[in-house]
Amino acid sequence: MKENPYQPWLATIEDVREEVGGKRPIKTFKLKFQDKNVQNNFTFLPGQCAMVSLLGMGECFFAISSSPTKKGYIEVSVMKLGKVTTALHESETGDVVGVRGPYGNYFDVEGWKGKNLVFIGGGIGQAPLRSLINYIVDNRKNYGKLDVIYGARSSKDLSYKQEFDELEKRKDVNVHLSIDVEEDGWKKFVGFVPDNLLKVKPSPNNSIAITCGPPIMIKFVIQNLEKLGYTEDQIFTTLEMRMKCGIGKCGRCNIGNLYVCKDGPVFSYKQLKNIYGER
Amino acid sequence: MKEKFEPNIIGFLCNWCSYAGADLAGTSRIQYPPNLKAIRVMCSGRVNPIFVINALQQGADGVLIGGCHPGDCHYERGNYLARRRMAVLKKLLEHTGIDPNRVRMTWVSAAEGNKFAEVVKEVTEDIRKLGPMQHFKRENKW
Amino acid sequence: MVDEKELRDVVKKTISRDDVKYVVGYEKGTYGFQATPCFAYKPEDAEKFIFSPLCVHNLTVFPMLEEKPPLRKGEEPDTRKIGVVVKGCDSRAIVQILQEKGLERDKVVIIGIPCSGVIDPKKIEAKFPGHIKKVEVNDEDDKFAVTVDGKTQKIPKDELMPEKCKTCEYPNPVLYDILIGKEIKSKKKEDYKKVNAFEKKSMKEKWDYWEKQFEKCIRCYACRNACPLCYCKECMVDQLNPQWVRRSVNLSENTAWNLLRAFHLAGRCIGCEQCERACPMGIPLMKLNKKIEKEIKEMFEYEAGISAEEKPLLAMFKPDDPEEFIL
Amino acid sequence: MDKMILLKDDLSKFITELLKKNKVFAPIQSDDTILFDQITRPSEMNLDFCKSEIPPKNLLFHQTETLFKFTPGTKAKIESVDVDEKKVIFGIRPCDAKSIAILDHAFKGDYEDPYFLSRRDNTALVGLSCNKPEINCFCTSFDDSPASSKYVDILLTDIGDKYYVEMNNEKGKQLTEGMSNLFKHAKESDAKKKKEVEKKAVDMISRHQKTNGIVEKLDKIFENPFWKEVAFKCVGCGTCTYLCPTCHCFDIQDESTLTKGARVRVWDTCMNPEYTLQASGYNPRPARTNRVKNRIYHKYNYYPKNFDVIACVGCGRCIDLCPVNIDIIDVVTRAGEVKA
Repeated sequence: MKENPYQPWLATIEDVREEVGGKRPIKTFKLKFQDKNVQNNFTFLPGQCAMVSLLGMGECFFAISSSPTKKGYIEVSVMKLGKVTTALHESETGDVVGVRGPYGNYFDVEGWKGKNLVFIGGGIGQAPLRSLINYIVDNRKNYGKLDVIYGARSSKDLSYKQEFDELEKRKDVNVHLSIDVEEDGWKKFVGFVPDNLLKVKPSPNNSIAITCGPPIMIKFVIQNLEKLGYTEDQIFTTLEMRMKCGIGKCGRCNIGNLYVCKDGPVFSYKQLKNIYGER
Repeated sequence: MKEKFEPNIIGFLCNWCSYAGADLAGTSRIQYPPNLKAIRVMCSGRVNPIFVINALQQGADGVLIGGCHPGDCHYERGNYLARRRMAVLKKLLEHTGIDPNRVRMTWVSAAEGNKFAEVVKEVTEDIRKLGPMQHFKRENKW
Repeated sequence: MVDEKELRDVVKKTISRDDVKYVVGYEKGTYGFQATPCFAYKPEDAEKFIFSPLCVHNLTVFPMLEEKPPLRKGEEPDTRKIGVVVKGCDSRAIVQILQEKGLERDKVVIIGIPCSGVIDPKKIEAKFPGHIKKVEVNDEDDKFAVTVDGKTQKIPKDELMPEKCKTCEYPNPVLYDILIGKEIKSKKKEDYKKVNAFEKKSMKEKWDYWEKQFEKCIRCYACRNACPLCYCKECMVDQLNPQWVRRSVNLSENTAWNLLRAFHLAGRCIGCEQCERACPMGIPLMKLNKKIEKEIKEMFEYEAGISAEEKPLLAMFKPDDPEEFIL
Repeated sequence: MDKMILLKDDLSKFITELLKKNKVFAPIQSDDTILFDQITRPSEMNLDFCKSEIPPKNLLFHQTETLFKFTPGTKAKIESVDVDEKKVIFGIRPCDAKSIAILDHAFKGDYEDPYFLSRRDNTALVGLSCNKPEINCFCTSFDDSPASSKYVDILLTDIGDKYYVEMNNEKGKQLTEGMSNLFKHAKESDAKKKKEVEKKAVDMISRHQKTNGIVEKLDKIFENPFWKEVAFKCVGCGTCTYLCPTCHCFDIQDESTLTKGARVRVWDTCMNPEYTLQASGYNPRPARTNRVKNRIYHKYNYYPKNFDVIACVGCGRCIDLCPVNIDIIDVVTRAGEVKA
């Protein structure tokens, strides 16, 4: 039989890190392929996704949240919501998962060389951005000014805290964190991410803005970016849909004639404006 | 030599009566066939016909539902509701050609260890006579 | 024979009310012997409404199908009533839904039509095969007058009626706000002849029969979706955790689905035959439904869809319910 | 392309020959429906039909398909499955054969679907021209004919006491290797007869869909209230999609016990709200309107944009069996007339 894109490779969970606790917990899983050849040949770029499955439970499509500059493993960040993600949250180091990918397109990290970058993330939407931010930071000299705007419901819901602490220490990255509701001891911005964006006011000159988060946040972020003078081809986002195959066959993740899994998940606002369809 | 058929029976036993009855049968060392696999439910009224159909799909040759005697239900009416449900389910099974005797119901109180053993004996023998349930056993793909 | 003008006037009047969102009725279909559900949002829409023996659908399914999208900020839910055109059998579905509190009485306007029998689309298509674009069918006492290509034929009703109409005990709507025309009298009686005949078969014969039927099922769930009483928010076959019925299409899962579907309609099925009509594979689902209907009539003296005040069959009991099967 | 003649009396010999080397699937009667199923004898076939209840796509794209088997747990293992051997689909209608050519696009591409494509490679299509189209047939609306030989390997056309046989390609020739005694070269008069039969069938098709410029038109009316009107009577069952020869959406599920399992793919339907429902509770296609629109758009807009062909072959199954008479001929024709 021909090569089978539906058949995953086996990978072992090397490490589980709890990013966020509470009702909607987020954990980051560090996965290492069992087959060395597979591990070495699995190359991806920030923004790409992988199909991760717990055999017996099902598959889910996740953005790879580790940077391609970190070799030897991949990481996915998972929010506990449905059947598979709940089961994943119950797995431990040493458990085996199936992984196939990488799927989809990626952020144009080559084309963006020399530009200023603004990252606007909310909640679990930070996962694909984390991959990109780490990639950019590891290739810092190729890019201009970096602004990272990130917010969550409360300080407890902010993920990748350690990494943000480290980023904040760096002089060549500006980090702007926010939470939605006031909290004791919180000295940074209080309010929604789009409002924080207006406060930070990143200049549109020679800039690219990349946003990911809940649909409603993306909508207002785009509105505010336009207010700040960003044009439609300066704004990029990554989308999420229910997916089953990851390779543009099963039919459910289409927006117009494009499949989010295969033709996305990274879209420019210009592209999005020109395709119609429910999203 | 052909192996003797040993029926596989799933018992949904109510926590307050039948399960305690089964317990009593055990602690009193009353002998009864080992074919029944007991699943404790809080009340016979909890037994959804889905459970029964699913058990039959997954390889049970028979299903026994045990509840409290009428009037004794811990939740007042659970066993009465179960009785109606099973009456209808048995008729439906019969109509599709599945012997309704594969689905049995009994009232066993916490004090009736003996009765429990008797019921299990009877059900096991009845189902042994019916033979393996092969009408719609689940097809596993592996 | 139903006066379509009267029907249209009533629909017009109903949709003109401020508290009515829309009225659902029938219009001519796009080809052959087809009628199709249609919706009136404004008085003019009433002009396309018809009623003929081709109006086989049970429209009470539509109020139950309404999607309720999450409201935007400041948006008020649309609480207006829905008008439904019903035949005798259809009205029983409404009664049953009301009984189960799936719908509130003041959320529907019931436009009742006395009906002396509809036509089984499969039977009439078999009788008039070929390239029929437009037809006319009228009800004439004990005959249907079928006009095809300008030629009218009178055919005894029994030849074209679906089973449900042959033994229909409720030609008049059980519950209605407005009645079109006059109530009709009928001496038909449900005698469960077919059920009784099938019961006489041996266990093996019965299973051989159903095995063949269930094997055909493609699990499109047309039976469920066409049924006005299958309105669960999440059907048990769509449930993933626990997943009772697997998605695989094979005899085992198909049997589980078909048995559970029939069981979930126990004491609720009002015999409108929509499941069987909608089934693309021609599985005789009513044979299961009718059996249950007969048994609950005998065991519990209960009939679904007659009184909205009664309690649902499986949510109540009598201390002296039959229990000869209990050990 | 070779034109031959096969005497009707020799048909069963032909089938018997085919059966020697292949699994043969042909239309058989089951109750009052016609289905494609494996035959062991020529007499099991029934060729007196217009279209099978379920399109023969299910022979290549199984409704339930095991993708692979596995052992769950920390010692997980994955075991591939093999796809079955050579087969012949005998008696496939030109419209259904076209649908398989359309499905090729979906299953090919950047990622090739090994299950469908392996089967496709191993399957020969022996078509049978349709000489009695039914009321809802409209294949002519896509510039095709009920006797089109474009998408099959061999096409048989009933021209009275014999079949006019068109050997379309190498695959067809290979299939009939060693059967030259059954086939005779066709005469001019036979070709003429086929044309006549074809014309007669085409004339029987009475319904037509206006597909001129539909792709561009749909671009303009996505938000039009017309769709709400169309979709409101939809009850949301999957009949139209399951019985559509070009629908190819599927769901992937794991079926397992604690020790063994298999990943299975099953047909899915975009008419089902769960189809797009996300774990967060958000559904991008929450209402029937969205879903019905997606079905039409997928066939008449997305598919042509991606693969340059309308994903409808005009078999009419969805019209025949829709419980509420949602009529794709009527819907698309009216969509073309809606004011943008």
